[in-house]
Formats: sequence, structure tokens, C-alpha cells
Amino acid sequence: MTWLWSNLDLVGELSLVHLALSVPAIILSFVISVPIGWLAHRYRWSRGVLLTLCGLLYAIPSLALLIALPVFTGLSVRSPVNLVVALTLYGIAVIVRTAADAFDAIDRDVRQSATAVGYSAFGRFRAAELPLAGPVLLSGLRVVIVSTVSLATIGAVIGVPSLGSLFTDGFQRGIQAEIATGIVATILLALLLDLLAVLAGRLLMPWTRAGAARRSSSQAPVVEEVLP
Amino acid sequence: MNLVADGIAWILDPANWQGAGSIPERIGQHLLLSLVVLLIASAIALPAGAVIGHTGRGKQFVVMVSGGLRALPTLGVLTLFGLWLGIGLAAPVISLVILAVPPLLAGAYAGFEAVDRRTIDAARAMGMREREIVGGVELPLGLPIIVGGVRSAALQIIATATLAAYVADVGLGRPIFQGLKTRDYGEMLGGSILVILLALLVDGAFALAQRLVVPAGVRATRTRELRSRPPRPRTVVGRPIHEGNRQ
Amino acid sequence: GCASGDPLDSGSGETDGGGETLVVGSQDYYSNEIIAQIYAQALEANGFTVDLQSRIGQREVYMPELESGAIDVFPEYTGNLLQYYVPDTTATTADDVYAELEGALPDGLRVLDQSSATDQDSYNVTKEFSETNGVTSLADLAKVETPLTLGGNSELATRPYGPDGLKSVYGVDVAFTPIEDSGGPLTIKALQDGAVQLVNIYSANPAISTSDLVTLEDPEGLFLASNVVPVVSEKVDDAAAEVINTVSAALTADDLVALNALSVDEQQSAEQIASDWLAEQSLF
Amino acid sequence: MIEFRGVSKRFPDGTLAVSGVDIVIPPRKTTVLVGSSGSGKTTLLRMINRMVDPSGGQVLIDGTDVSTLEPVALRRSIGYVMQNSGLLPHRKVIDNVATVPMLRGTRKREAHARALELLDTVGLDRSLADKYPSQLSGGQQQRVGVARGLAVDPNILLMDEPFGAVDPIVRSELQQELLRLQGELGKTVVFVTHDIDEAFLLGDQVVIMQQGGRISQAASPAEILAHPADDFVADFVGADRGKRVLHLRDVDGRQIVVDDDGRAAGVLAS
Amino acid sequence: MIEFRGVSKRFPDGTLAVSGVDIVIPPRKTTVLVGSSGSGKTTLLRMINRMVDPSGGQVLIDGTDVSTLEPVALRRSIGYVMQNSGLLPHRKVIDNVATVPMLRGTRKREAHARALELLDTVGLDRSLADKYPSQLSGGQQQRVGVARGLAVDPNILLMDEPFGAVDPIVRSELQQELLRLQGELGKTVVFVTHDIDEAFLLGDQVVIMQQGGRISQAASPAEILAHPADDFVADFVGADRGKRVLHLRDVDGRQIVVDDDGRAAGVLAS
Ligand SMILES: Nc1ncnc2c1ncn2[C@@H]1O[C@H](COP(=O)(O)OP(=O)(O)OP(=O)(O)O)[C@@H](O)[C@H]1O
Ligand SMILES: Nc1ncnc2c1ncn2[C@@H]1O[C@H](COP(=O)(O)OP(=O)(O)OP(=O)(O)O)[C@@H](O)[C@H]1O
Ligand SMILES: [Mg+2]
Ligand SMILES: [Mg+2]
Repeated sequence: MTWLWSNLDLVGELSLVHLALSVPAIILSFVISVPIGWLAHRYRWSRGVLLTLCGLLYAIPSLALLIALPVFTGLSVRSPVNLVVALTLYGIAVIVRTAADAFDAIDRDVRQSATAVGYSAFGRFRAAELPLAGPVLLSGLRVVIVSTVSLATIGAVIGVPSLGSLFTDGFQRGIQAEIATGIVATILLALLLDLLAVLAGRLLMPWTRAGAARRSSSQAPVVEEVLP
Repeated sequence: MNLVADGIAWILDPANWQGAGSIPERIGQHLLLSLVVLLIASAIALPAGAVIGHTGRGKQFVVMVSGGLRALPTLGVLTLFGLWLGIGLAAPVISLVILAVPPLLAGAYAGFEAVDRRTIDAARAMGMREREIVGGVELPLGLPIIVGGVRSAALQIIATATLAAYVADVGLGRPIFQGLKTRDYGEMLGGSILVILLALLVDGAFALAQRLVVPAGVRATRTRELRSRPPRPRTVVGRPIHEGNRQ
Repeated sequence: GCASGDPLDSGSGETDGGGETLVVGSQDYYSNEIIAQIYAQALEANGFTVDLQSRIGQREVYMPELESGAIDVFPEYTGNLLQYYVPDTTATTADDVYAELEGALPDGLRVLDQSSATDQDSYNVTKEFSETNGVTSLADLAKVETPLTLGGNSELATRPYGPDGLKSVYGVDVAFTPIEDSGGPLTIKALQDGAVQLVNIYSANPAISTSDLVTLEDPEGLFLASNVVPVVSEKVDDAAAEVINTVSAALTADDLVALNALSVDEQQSAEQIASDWLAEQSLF
Repeated sequence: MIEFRGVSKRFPDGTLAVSGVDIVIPPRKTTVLVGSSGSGKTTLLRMINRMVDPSGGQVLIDGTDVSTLEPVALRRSIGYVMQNSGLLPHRKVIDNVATVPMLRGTRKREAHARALELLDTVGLDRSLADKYPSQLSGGQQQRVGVARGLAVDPNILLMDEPFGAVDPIVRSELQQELLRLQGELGKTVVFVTHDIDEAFLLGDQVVIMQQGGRISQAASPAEILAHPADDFVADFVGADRGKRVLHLRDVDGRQIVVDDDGRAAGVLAS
Repeated sequence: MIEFRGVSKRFPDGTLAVSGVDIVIPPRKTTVLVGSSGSGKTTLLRMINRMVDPSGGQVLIDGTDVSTLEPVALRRSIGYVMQNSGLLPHRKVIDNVATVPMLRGTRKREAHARALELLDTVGLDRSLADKYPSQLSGGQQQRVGVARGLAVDPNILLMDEPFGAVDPIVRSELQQELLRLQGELGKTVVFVTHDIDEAFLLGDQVVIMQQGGRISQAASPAEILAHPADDFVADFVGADRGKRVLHLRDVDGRQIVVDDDGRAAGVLAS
């Protein structure tokens, strides 16, 4: 506790830095994954390829990715952009499958009725498929939020400051309170962003609440991340 | 790109295939560590997920635990336990178990949850006991999803077990750390490539297992889902009395 | 305070030609961070704009950035830095090392005055081990019967003074166990638990005295002298150099151990320790 | 004989699914519970094999209060057939049919032999025994469901909308089959449907239920048609066919029976 | 007028869903396609608004081959109502109804005003306008579906088992409502069902389809009853009500109409 009080500034600063690393990665991976997921859903043949490729990303050890990426991007190893790119890749690995499943799960009847009333292909995507995939996409986003915030700490090992710096520093100096603070701050940050996502979901998808009032069964699944 | 070539060269260098810390030894350590972690985590998460999936109670618990544990930064847990427990395998095993529990729990829960309630209801109405339902109906039908959870966990463990090298002289993380600190990027990438290959291999094996555990009768349905004809929507009535708990 | 600045402003300090902002970097090592803090605060106190980027990992990560001009001031250690550029150097004394280092640095980089404070690699054993085996010097290790394991950061495995150096200079065979905390508590715990018998700890580490360790003498000069020295880019003008040199002159070896103790034992932040020290020295 | 005495059921969430039901279900006859969705038919049915316990009143089988019986044993002694057959998708047809006997300890050989006979009974080819449920048509699955319900030769057979999800043609076939079977076996059948036509076809006694789980009328089909107990029953009985008040009309020399809306209902036998 | 000329459909997987269909659907009348599951009713229906394109033959609307029309525009000019209403669950009732007019460029105010009127037309309270579909009952949802189908005042209304998933009582209500509406609006309605009773009730022309997507008979209900084209039709027409050959029987002084199995079908008007 004493450590925390005398280092509140540091923790606050690192939290902001941590946010600045994870939020862009979260947003990017979401924005990139949705179209990929849609492709995987729309074109059956591409599904296996896309999902396997994205799953592959997950198999790359994070340290190795952080070091290897600059070879392709030309960035410096400890450039925050480098870390953001790596986090984005991991985010994509998590969310593409969920996105594909989200589009798969849309009620066929609704989809067909949207076609039947005369939506064009893109109109249908924008007006029906995207919002209807919303709840499942949100659940995927929530997983990405939590895992990205947690994974961003790894940057400390290669010199990108974040809450993870509290781990490496506390480790060297033998200050357990520092590490514990880092862990708790990371979790709080993840939960905070998660909460924001849930609130945003409520705001953007008011029908999910209306539906829940009547039948609670049709909510988004809790569990997303199980491979097929 | 020549970095990748360096990595491959490092792997192919016969000098790295013998003596202490040789590639086969590292791979063996990595696999063994991953296996131990997977077993421990499974022993914790699978029964818990099964109970929650079977009873339908505690869904919130699954969401909370898998969300909360996922938020736990592996590096932080590793260093914290490292300080407590010293060098060696204890700290990495603990932190990897924490990493593996969420997908396993989610998989087990989802596997049990995914079984058609009407099938379970029918089994109960026929007079199957709860354990007969769990073992004879839910487990075989949910197995593909459960194995999916194990697969996902295994993949993450193998990729992350590299961190074990932070506090223990074990696994394919060693060449990665060592290469990182000595600017021998060939060694580092070589280690990474090995980890990726290992992960792919294990993932492939699980993918196969996942196909194999799909019950025969269920596989037959896969082909016919072309059209949707929902029967009249109906409720499953009542929380049936389980054997024994008379009121 | 001015710790890490805008997180998305990547390490490339060259972005704007303002020239006023000096980027001070530090290793991923608490002691080094304290020194960097001292440099930064001293520069700021003298009207320079400073961007302090702490904990940039190991030499392999930050040296390329120094060379590229992304970092302007970096606290370094003469011996270790020289070995980075001249792995097979034969210099061992502080002055020799400093002289050779000046020539070894790539274009665009130079070292300012070296400080009398040193923080060099040193091999340590527990007092108990020292007494039972009668070991006080690295040369004594050759006669120890039981197998020896050396603990230290993984880069130690390939350093000239690592296991290979021990073998060639002192004829000592050691196994190696990597412990990635730069001679921190884990290393000491491993030593005390008997997981390793010999550990590499920086000589300014206060744990050497608090944990009752014995630093083994190095009669053959396996380790190079390694004094604290600032490496700077061309952006550092004479006025700035003057400020840093004043700091270097004031910093003693005992000071450094004391500062480190404040960090590890009192758990004070680098920023705090640096400003207290500067205030106490009243250099400016 | 099954007897409901002042039976009510309020679910934990407050829904009153069944309220104050008194009814006697005669042995060896078919009693059909009919009513619209949510009227408590399923809840009532499931009280018989203790899948639901009443929150008030008693359910008696041959004079014994079921609440004194062990649920698992009770369920194993009562046949249960549901919509979508409820077959275990990962077991072959024959194993599905033999499930309950084997749970009760019958040896596999015997249970299988009996299961094959049951396939004959419900009019299925024995060659289907080694298929999985998903390889059968909906109608065949329902037959397997009935065979499974009969596997332990129970006195009581509960059927919850067993033909609700199949084709009209297949449904009609299954209804005829059930009539035949019941003629042969004479079980006490309790049958739930929401189709008044099916109720009138199959039921010796028809129980009309309304929202809130109350019984509006319980009598024979003809009795109900002739003397509906109240407007609800009259409405319900008529609802499914427009109106049940019929007229005769001559089309091309044949006597067509039409209803109030002029809709054709059938041809009068000449 | 809609005309099918030698229309066939073979799906890419080889299923022959419709084969050699020739039929004329008269304007301002209701034509009902009836047949058991998989007989190609939906496929046939969807060829009208180009949700499915025939693999052989032509579909003409008022003499124009639909394959020359732009699918999206065509669909926007034809009402479509399906089972489970097919409402967009994330849009309020009023937005659902106003979808197509707004797609066609009608201004939001106007489209909403018209949508409110349509709610009246289909007998829904205007207060439901701001609810989401999931907050309505099944019957209400179907009404909204019909309102949406009528929103652009189309000449043609396609209805694919619109009442298949609702309660018998509600279904009967909706059927009456549709009859009333059709009396007022006089659209060309093509209606799919697998319920022969519903077909006879609603259809001016009833088209009986059999497996393989062939038409067995297309005629008025009375005509079909009086002269079924073949055994299949006779069977199918009879299937749903046991037998349609009826007899009169006296119960307590009232004339009850019963079928061959002695099952009560109704009461003869005295
Ligand atoms: N487990 C439960 N918890 C709460 N309410 C329930 C439960 N099961 C049923 N109900 C409610 O009890 C009422 C009666 O349900 P029940 O399933 O018995 O009706 P039903 O007549 O069988 O309807 P259906 O024709 O749809 O099968 C309904 O309002 C239903 O929503
Ligand atoms: N997209 C498709 N691809 C392949 N086969 C299809 C497709 N759509 C329908 N079929 C097949 O074509 C046949 C006719 O289907 P259709 O949906 O028209 O029947 P239906 O009469 O509407 O049946 P239902 O009453 O079940 O709705 C069926 O055998 C069906 O399996
Ligand atoms: Mg029911
Ligand atoms: Mg259809």
C-alpha cells in the first residue's frame, strides 16, 4: 500500500500510456476483423483459409512477434506503433472467428426477408446483418478488450512502457507491491473498458434490452472463443 | 526476410541439436511443461464447467471468471509468483494454468450448454439419473465443443510457455530470450519458428481429435441444414426434480 | 516530472527540428534509471527541455536508437559498452577502457567524462559458501570439487566474462542458469536456495551487503572496469555537456550503492531519489 | 387410473401454469388434453411422471400419491413420447429403443431382441435398427419415439404433441397407427395436442384447457360438440375449422358439406 | 396476372424442386399453393420476386418476363410476408413497416404516417408502433408482417405460410382478418400453406403440389372436393381430416356430421 501511495503518479501515468497502447489496437482489430469475418461467412470456401490463418497468429509467441514485426514494418522494436500492430494482430486472431460466427448466426428468415423486401446486397449488410451480428460481435469485442489490455503488458520486456513496466521493475527490485499494483491496475483498466463497451452496446443496440425483457434466451452467447 | 532465413539456419545448424539445451531437449521440455499445465488446468476447469453447464446455474460465474482471469496479465502473475517461489517451474506452471483455465472452462460450459435441452429433458423423462445424463448424453454430445476448448487452451499454452524462460531454464523460450538479449535474432526467430510449428502440430492433432469425437449420429445431420423450418416454438417446462431430492 | 511523454511519439526524436528537446534514455534497470533521472533533472534545472524515456530494455535494443539519433543522452558503463563494440578488447583498467571506448564509438556518438562511480559485473557467492570452500577470489573456484552453477541474465552466457571467460581465464567449469532479473531478488534467492552457487551481480547492488554476499576478487581482470559514463549524441551542446559532467564528477561509487539501496530497500521512485540527491548535492 | 385432486402449479417465477385441476383419467383409454399454447397442458402431463411437482393438490396413480414414489423409478415405469421424438442423436435406433430396459438391468441381447419386436409393432422396418435418428424422416423418428415409450411395456403412456412437427399426411398416418396400436395394447394414454381435430380423432375423453391452466370441459368428443360447456369451448371447438355449423350444398349433383363461410368441409355419403 | 410457363428449378446440389409448372394466377384473387413439406411451394413462390431464378421456363407478370426486371426494384414492388414474420428484430415496429417506402425514397415523415395507417388496416393498436418485434405476441408480429407487405401498396402480395407458427385460435383470427382485408383491397395474393383447411378457407384457386414440384390439380376448392384429379389429391384432401366422406348422426336430437371413422366434424344447421 505504501508503495502505491508514493507512486500514484507513476501508476496513473502508466495507466494512460497503457490505454493509449491498447485502445487503438482494440479498435483496429475490431474494424479489421468484421469485414474478414463477413468474408469468411459469405464465401464458404474462404472460411477455412481465413480462420486458419487468423488462428495461426495466435500460435506466434508474443515476444517473437514483437521482435520480428519490425523486419516487415521498418519500425523500431520499441516503437509503440510496433506493439500496437502486434496487439492488433492478436486481436484479429481472437475476433475473426467470432465475427464469422456472428454473421452465421443471423436468422435465415430475417436475412431472407431483408432480401425479399428489396434490400441491395450492401444495404442488407448495413441495415440488417451488421446490427444483427452486433450482440455477438460485442461479446467478441469484450474478449479482445480484456485480452489486449492484459497482453499489452508484455511490451515492458522489450522496452515499451506500460503497466507492464511495473512488473519488470518490481521484479528487479523485489517489490511485490509494485507487481501486484500492476496486476490490479491492468485488471481494472480491462474491466473499465469492458464496461464502456457494454454501455456502448446498450446505447447502440436498444432492441437487445427490449428483447431481453420478454425472452432472455436469445442473448448473445457467453462463450465465444471455442474453436470449432 | 533474411531474418527468417537466419532462423531456419539456426534450426538446421547441427551444433544446436546436441548437448545441453539442444533443440530436441528444449522441445521436449516445452511439450512436457505444456502437457502438465494442460492437465492441471483441465482437472480444475473441466469439472467446474461441466457442473455449471449441466445445472445451468452459475453462468454468470463462468462469465466473470473467464473474463477476470483473462484480464490477468501472464507476465505479472509470472513475476509475482517468481518472486515468491524463486526460479524453477512453479511460477510458470501457475501462471500458465491461470491462462488456460478460461478457454477450458468456457469450452466445458459451452459443450454441456450446447446439448439440446429437449434431448436432456427426454432422457430425464425416460428415467435416466443425473449422472447417467451427464455421462451418457451430455458428455458425448458436448465433446466436440469441449475438445475445442482444450484445443484453444493448448494453443495458448504452447505459445505462452515461452515466458517460462523468464524464471526457469526451460523450453523454447530460452533461445528466444537468449537471442533477444544477445542480438542473435537468428536464434530468436529459430526458437519462435519451432514454437509456431509445435503449436500448429498440436493444433492439427486437436482438430483431428475434434472431428473424431463428433458422435456418429450427429455427424449425419451436418449435411441437411439447408432450410429452416422451426417447429412451433415451445417451452421446456419445469425444473425437473432430480433423483433423490424429494420435496 | 516528465517521465515518458507522449506514448505514441515513437522513439524517433528527430521528428521535429526544434533541437531543444533532449531525449534521455535509460536501461531496463532501476539503477540506470536513477542516473538517467539525475541527468534529466539536472538538464531541466538548467533550462533544457528533456524527454525522458525510461527503461528501454537492454543495450541491444537501445544502442541502435542512440546510433540513429533517436536518443541523445544515455547513462552507460564504460566496460560493458566497450565490449559491445570491441568484444575481444584487452583493456581492463578504467582509464584504458575509457580511452579505447572513445575511439570505438560510431560516428555521431561520444562519451562525456566518466564518473568515479562504478557498476560493473561481479561474481558473488554466499558467505557460507565462501567460508566452507575457502573461496574469496575467482581463482579459488578452480579447486572447488562440487559442480558449480552460475546464475545471471541470459546474455551472460555469451559474454566474454561469462562461463567461457571463467574457463579460459581461471580454468573454472560452470554450468549456467539464466535468471532474468539482472541480479535482482530472484537471483539472490536462487543463490541462497542453493539453486546456483555463483551469481553475477552489479557491484553497486546494495543486496551484496544486505544479503551478506561475498564478492569474489578478480585478479586476472576478467571483468573490465565499468564506470558510469554518459553517451551522448551531437545534439548535446557544450552547455548541456557541462551540466552532465558536473553530475558525473559529483557521483561517487558509494553514492551509487546508497541510491540503489533507496530504490530497493526504501522502494522510492527513481524520480524521487534523483531529486533528493540533486538537492542534497546542491550542484546547481 | 390417474387422478388429479385439486392440483395447482405455480412456477418459481410466479407463473400460474395449472390451477385447481380435478380430473380422473380412466385406465386403458386415451385422454387428450387440448388447449392453446401456454394453457398448462404440458405441465399437467409432466406431473404424472414427476418431471414437475405440483405446488398444491395431489396426483394419484391407482390410488398412490406419486409424491411418495421415487422419481427415477416412476419415470422408468411410464412411457413418454414427445414432439421431435427426443431421441438421443448419438445412439442408434435400436439402442434408443432399448435404453430404458437396459437402465433397468435387462441384458443387452434381450433388450435388443425386444426392441426389434417393438419396431415391428410401430410399423418400422427392422433394417432401420442400425441407423441413427438423424438418418430417419420425421415420421419414422416419431415411430421410434413411440417404440421407446413402449419398451418397458408400461401401463401408462404420456404423449406430448408427438405429431406436432410432422407433415399433415404423415401425421394422419401416425394418428391411424396410434389408433390401431391402442386398439391392440389398451394402454392408459394421456395425449397432449393443440389441434382440436386430432383431439377429437384420438380421444375417448377430451379435456379442454384454457389459459391459466383451468379445465373448461372434460367429456367425449360428441358430448362436447353437442353440449359445449361454455362460450370458450364452443369457440375453441369451432375455431380450428372456421365454424362447425354446417350446411349442405349441391355441386354437380354431389352433396358438399359447407360451413357458414361457404367453405367446403366434405362430401356427404350418398 | 402472373403466369408460369414450363417453369423448372434444379438447385446446384441437384435437387429438383420444381418441374414443368404451367399455371396462371388470376389478378385480384387469392391463389393458395398447398402441399406437403418439400413439394416446392416456397421455391415456386420465390420465383415471382426473383428470390429464386428458374432454371427452365419463364415467369411472367402482366406479360413481362421477370428475368428482364431488376431484382431489387422488383422486390420493392411486391409485398412479401413469411412465417415468423421475418421482421427486422432491431427495428421498431413502425420502422419495419416503413422500410420499403423509405428504401424507395419516401420521406421519413410520410412513410411513418402511412405506416401508422397500415397498423390500423391490419387491426393493430398504434401504441405498438414504438415497440420492438420481440415485444409483440406471435399474432401481432404476423400482423406487422402483413402491414409491411402492404406498405408500398403493391399489386401482388406473396405470403409464405404466414400463419404457420401461431396458435390455432390466433391463426383463425388472422385468417378472418386476411379474408376481410382481401375483400377490401383486392390484391393478387399468392399464399403458401401445408394446411389443406387453410387452403380451402382462403383460396379462390387452390394449387395442390406433390413431391418433385409438380402440380396435381389447380382449381376452386369445391371443384377439387367434388372432382379430385387423382388419388393423390383425393388422399391429400382427405388426409387432414381423416376422411372427407361425411355422414349424419343424431346425438341428443341434434344432427352431428361425422366422418367414416365416426369422428365428429360439426353440427348441421337446423
Ligand atoms: N419452468 C417454467 N418456469 C416458469 N414458467 C413456466 C415454466 N414452464 C412453463 N411455464 C409457463 O407455464 C405456462 C404453461 O406452460 P405449458 O408448457 O404447460 O403450456 P402448454 O399448454 O404445454 O403450451 P404449449 O402448447 O406451448 O406446449 C406457460 O405460461 C409457460 O410459460
Ligand atoms: N437453396 C436450396 N438448395 C438446395 N435445395 C433446396 C434449396 N431450397 C430448397 N431446396 C429443396 O427443394 C425442395 C423444395 O423446397 P421448398 O422449400 O420449395 O419446399 P416447400 O414446399 O416450401 O416445403 P416446406 O413446406 O417445408 O416449406 C426441397 O427438397 C428442398 O430441400
Ligand atoms: Mg406443451
Ligand atoms: Mg416452404
